[in-house]
Amino acid sequence: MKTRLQVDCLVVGGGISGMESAITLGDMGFDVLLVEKEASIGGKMILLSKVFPTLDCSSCISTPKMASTYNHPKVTSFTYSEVRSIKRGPNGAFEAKVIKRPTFVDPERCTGCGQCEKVCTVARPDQFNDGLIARRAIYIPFPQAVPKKAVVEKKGVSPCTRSCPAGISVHGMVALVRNGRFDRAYSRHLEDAPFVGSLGHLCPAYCEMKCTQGKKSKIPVGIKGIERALGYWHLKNGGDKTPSKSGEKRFGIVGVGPLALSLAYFLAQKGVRPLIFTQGKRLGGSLLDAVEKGLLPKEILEDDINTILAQGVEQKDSPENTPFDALLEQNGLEGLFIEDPVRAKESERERIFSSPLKLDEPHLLPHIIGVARKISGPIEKFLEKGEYSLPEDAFKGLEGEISIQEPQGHNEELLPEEAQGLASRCLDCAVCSQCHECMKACPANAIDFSMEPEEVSVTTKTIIIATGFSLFDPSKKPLLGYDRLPNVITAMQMDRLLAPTRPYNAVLRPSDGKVPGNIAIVLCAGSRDRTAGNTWCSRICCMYSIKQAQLIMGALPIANVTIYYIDIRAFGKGYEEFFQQAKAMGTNFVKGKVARIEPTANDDLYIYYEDMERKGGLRRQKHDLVVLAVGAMASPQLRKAFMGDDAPDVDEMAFFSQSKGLSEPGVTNIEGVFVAGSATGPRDIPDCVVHANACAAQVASYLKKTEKG
Amino acid sequence: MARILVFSTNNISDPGIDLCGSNHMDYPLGVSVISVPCSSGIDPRWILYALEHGFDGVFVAADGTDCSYLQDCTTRTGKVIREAQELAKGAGLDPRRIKMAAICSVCSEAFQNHMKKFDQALEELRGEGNED
Amino acid sequence: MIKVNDSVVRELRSRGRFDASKCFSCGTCTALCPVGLPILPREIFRYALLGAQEELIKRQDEIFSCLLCRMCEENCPEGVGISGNIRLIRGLLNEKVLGL
Amino acid sequence: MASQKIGVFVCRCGGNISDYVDVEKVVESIKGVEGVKIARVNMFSCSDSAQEEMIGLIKREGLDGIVIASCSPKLHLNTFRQMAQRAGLNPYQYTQVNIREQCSWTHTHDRDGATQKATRLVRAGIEATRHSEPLHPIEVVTRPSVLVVGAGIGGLRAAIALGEMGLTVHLLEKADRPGGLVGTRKALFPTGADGTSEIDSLLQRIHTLQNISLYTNASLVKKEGSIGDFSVSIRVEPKDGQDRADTIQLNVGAILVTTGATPYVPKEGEYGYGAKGIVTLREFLDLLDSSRDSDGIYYEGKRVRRITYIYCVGSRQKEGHTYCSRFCCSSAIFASLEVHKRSPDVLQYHLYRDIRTYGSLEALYQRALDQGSLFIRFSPDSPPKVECGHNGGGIKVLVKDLLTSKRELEISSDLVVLVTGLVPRVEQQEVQDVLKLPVGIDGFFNEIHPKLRPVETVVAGVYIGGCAQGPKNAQESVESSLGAAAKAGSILLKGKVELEPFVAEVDEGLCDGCGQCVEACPYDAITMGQRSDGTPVAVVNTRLCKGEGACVPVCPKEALEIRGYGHEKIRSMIRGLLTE
Repeated sequence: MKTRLQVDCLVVGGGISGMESAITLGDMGFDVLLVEKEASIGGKMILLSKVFPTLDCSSCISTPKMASTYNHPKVTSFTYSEVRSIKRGPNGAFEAKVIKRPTFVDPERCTGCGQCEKVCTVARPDQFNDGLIARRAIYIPFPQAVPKKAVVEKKGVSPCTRSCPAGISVHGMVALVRNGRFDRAYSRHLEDAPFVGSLGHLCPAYCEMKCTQGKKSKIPVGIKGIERALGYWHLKNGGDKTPSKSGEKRFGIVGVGPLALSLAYFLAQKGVRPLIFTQGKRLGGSLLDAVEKGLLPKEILEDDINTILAQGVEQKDSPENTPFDALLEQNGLEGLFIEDPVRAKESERERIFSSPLKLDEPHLLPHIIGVARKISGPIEKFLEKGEYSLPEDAFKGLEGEISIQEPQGHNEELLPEEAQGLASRCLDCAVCSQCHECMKACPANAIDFSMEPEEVSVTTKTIIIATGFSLFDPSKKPLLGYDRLPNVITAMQMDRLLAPTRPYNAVLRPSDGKVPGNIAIVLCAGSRDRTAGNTWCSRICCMYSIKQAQLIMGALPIANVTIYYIDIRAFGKGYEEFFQQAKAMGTNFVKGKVARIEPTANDDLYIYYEDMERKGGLRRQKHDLVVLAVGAMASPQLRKAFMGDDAPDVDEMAFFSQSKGLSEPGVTNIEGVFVAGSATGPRDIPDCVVHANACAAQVASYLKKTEKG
Repeated sequence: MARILVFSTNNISDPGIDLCGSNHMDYPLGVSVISVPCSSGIDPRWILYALEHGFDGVFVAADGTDCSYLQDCTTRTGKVIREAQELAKGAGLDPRRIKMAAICSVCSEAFQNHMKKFDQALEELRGEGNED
Repeated sequence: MIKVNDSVVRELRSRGRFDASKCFSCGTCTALCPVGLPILPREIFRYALLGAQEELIKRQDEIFSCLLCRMCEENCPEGVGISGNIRLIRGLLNEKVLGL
Repeated sequence: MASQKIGVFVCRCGGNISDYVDVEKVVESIKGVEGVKIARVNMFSCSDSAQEEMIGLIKREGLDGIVIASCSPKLHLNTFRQMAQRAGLNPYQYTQVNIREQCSWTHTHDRDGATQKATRLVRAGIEATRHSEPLHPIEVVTRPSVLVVGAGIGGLRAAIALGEMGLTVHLLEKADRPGGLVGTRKALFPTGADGTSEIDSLLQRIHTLQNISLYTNASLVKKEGSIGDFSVSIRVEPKDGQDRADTIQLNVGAILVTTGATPYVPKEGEYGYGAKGIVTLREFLDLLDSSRDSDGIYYEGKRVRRITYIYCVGSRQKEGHTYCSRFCCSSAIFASLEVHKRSPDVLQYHLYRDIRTYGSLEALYQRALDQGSLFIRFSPDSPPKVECGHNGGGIKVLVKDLLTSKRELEISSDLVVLVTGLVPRVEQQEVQDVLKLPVGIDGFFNEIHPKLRPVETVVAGVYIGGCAQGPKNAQESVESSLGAAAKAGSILLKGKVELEPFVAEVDEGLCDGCGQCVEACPYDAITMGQRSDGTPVAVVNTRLCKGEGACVPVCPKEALEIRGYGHEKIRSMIRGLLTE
């Protein structure tokens, strides 16, 4: 789907700077489009606990601003969207392509109730809690999100699901089993294909060959075992016998094998009333051979066949050589499928269907099911519209694949708990597992997996880059132990622990949930440091650390907090006073950069620094939690959207340059492209808000000047 | 169950109270909320009116230091509460039936605790009243 | 009392590239020294920069126990050429004090 | 007037409400309530189809007020206000009752209780709608012109932006020429940009813009009116050949205050100040600027070979100037780089507390270190001592080095630079008196809120930029002045501002003119006026009123209320909540 939009200014990034400049320009009467990549606007600021130096609640300041951005009559906000390309148009304006990523949730219907999150089977690290806890694959970003709508994180289709010839949502089944929801897993399998238990024994498990876990660790998730366990589970527990749809149209099937049965099953699902002509044979066909060979337990096959019949499939025993016409006439059938392609040739009638699968050749069950599904489509179409068509290429490519030899039999029974264990190794490589639990739970029927990316062509006179900054990845300083040591956390994680909407409802350390009593805050973790690739000062860390020290001391009155620093950079209005206040509250300030962190036996931490202002020399100090005040890094990805060499310049740290000197803040080297807030370099919130407004002034001047011509 | 009237504010405390709901955190059933722009604009006479007409307690969920209108919001709201308590005393009502606390937009837990405690305190007050 | 002067620095610079003034006193070098020398290398350099030759002489044992392993140098946030600087100071001490 | 035919819609929210609240029962129990014409249950009130249905009902039944009991108003207040508008209703005659976040989801364990509570909440909502009047946003027509007070770099740049936006600008400068502090500097950190030529080029741009008038030797003496329509008087000092000052009357829609700050001047004897060889940062920069082509540094004719900088002079003090002046570390370090450029053999010692070269300015610090400047950290408890040379000897600075031996260092110096910060200007007082702007403990003008509204003041339509708000470097001054220009533009460019209709309203029949509200209003929005019979009565300036309601509780007569939150409305909502 494509739409067009024409605006005065395209603001990229919905953090505090983007929101602020959008509101100001909107108030001036300009049309603004704001594009945010996350599912909610608010940026980093909404995730913070309290903010320096006034210690006001970040959420209380952000939420009204988010609401006024989103509801502004002159500002259109696209969330979960990306600017793909920006090109200069013929008349000087820019042509931008914005992709609205599919959220798979209809925003008009979603009421933000969160029922979907409760049933979702996939857990992901919650990016809005800096990975401290998990969220679900379907999620509302955070309680104050604007818009407060769920989105599904879905990265294509998992290789297991994609590789299944029977078209089973393998990942969904695995995820449901992992969550112990065997009944749902069984019926999810049935949504796609019958023969759950038989497949668990006979399937060659292409899914396991493609499994990402298998590629990573050499041992794939035991999907076939999981499927087999489901078969046994159903054998014991039953369930799911309700016919799917009741229809009027009758369709006959001559044959007793898996193709006939599967087709009957699929047609029943589509609301057709299938009638199987057994012609003196037992239901099961080639699968009965598998039973005889000991590859498939008899009771499992019976259970599978019963499940198919329970969908409303009828059977009738007519003489073997009854002409097809007679079958059609006598039974009031609209059409007929002949399992045996050789017999099907007897008649060329337009109501007779067949498949290329020869009965005397070995075929694998999942392929047979896949063929049955493929046939069911044209049959349904025929029944609905009377159009007979079996396109020549309907089965193209199948023959080759089908020639795989007989699979190994697996007979041993697997218990549900064992299957759960197998399933827990799944990596959720496509994130959403397609288990469809959310669809069933959503009271508003808002989930829609057919959603496609939407491309919006935007014509805009100006662009504001407000893409902010990213945080330094502390694993790039191995001596600080961030990856190795559970109780070394980042400042963003500490802010989440301190926020009232915090993940654990308390300030505690990750390794054992203990309330920390002696906390170290390590400044310049990834700033002012050549070895970190960032020689600049990150400007915000001193102050947010001083803030955290004060908040920690408020939350944990008996805790000791020590800040290790090179210089304390409390330079803004009220900042020095805030620093002195932290000192007066009892925060220890130690001059010395922490060079190395090592664990003790109980996950406490030794930090090493030079004690230059006290006794001198190397000093080792024990703490039970260490917070790394990670620096602010550039986030210049938007440059890629500018095609060719027309991209805005960046400085030596890759922040967007304000190329036109000290009197022209926010102006880049490209006419009509402006930059606001921390996309120009690290900035605190007040400086971002001021800069965003300065940028809005530049944009307004530019627009008014070009208006005049 | 005590009947508690909460005065909240549109931008600061009401979202905090909403968050209780979003998190399915329960508080006593007798709590009902009326939202106004700023806690400094709550009239003590409304508070008295509520007590005289059947509410057991009135709780003002104040903006505190997060108020976007006034830097001295807490002082002003405090004054409203004191005046309401005076009015209550004058009408022969227990001033402890009026309470205030700063509730910010994410203070769901704090609100829940305040409501539970206030509900209990009001029940106790009612008990005391019966003994008289 | 130390009377600050640039005599030592001038001397060292005449011998090679002495870049210790780049140090902004973070202490990483001391904290990473595997030998655990109590005053290396940041403080040594500062004595050199202040012109306090006698302080260097007092600490010559430490200056000569440095393994030149470059653990400090590799992790120095300011990229100070620590081992080269130590060598220069050793050269100075060799000549001035030990008369080598 | 009040709504008589009210429609009530109770939302199931697809089970989010109806699973815990018997919504049918709620509808049944309010059906007989006075004024309720219809009451319905919706599956999803926010869905298109439900909205269309409600619009149809409003029109067909001639409803004049509606209540929707659904989720939090934070989610759908706007949705339903717009729906009301589409149905031809005034959007403020709609009340949203929150029976999801504040009822069904908090009382999931007690269906009967939750149902009763929802009913009470809906009754209160009905009362609210019954007592609501149609409201309209207050439209304030704004004059497309701005007064900018102070023509330093910030004021000049803001004036250009405003001029380019098409607004008329009156730019005032107290001194006899514009440019402020930057206009006196040849080299500004971090790039070495020439301040004087920067100012010149800004002035050239100002001259090309027809709609900017520049007044030098001019000051603001009077201000009346309010946001969008101020009337101001400025006084222009007599020029040569004139004997009387001019007073000019202007009408403007907004006022920008960019009056700047001034360098701290040390007290006589503070670090030896007053003696030969001891200069402030400003004096040192002047010295550098005045000898730009010289190959060395000369002080009073003598070549300077050793310079000691003492940082935080007049900043970060225990008392008085407790704040950090933000620009001085970078400025002093940048000066030392210039010294090195001219004369690499000059020894430079920096006695500091913390080096605050934040952000990319860190590169300056690293360059200075690289070039051999020595940085010595001292504690504020034992500040450096400056001993001036007697009988021709040099200056000695004694400092206890915190980072090396803790021993005292003696640094012989030809020149000592006291790195002085910025302090508020004395002249700021005049502006403060005229505009009634509050200042913070540091003496600089205070913004309303450092994050929400960093360039706005409590006086609507008056904005602050540059160092008047607090110390800044040149670029930061430009940024904040441009920010202030943007905010002024946002109220002036459309020629009108729409303010929320929730403002204070006086019932003249009740007001006894006691004046307590005038005192209580934090925004000076209430004044004492007169009725036709001459008796005093409170008058609300709706342009200034922010609607927080601080005046409401102080009125002894209940003559004041905030529209939409009236006394009777609140009382009847209270009654509604208590009706079982």
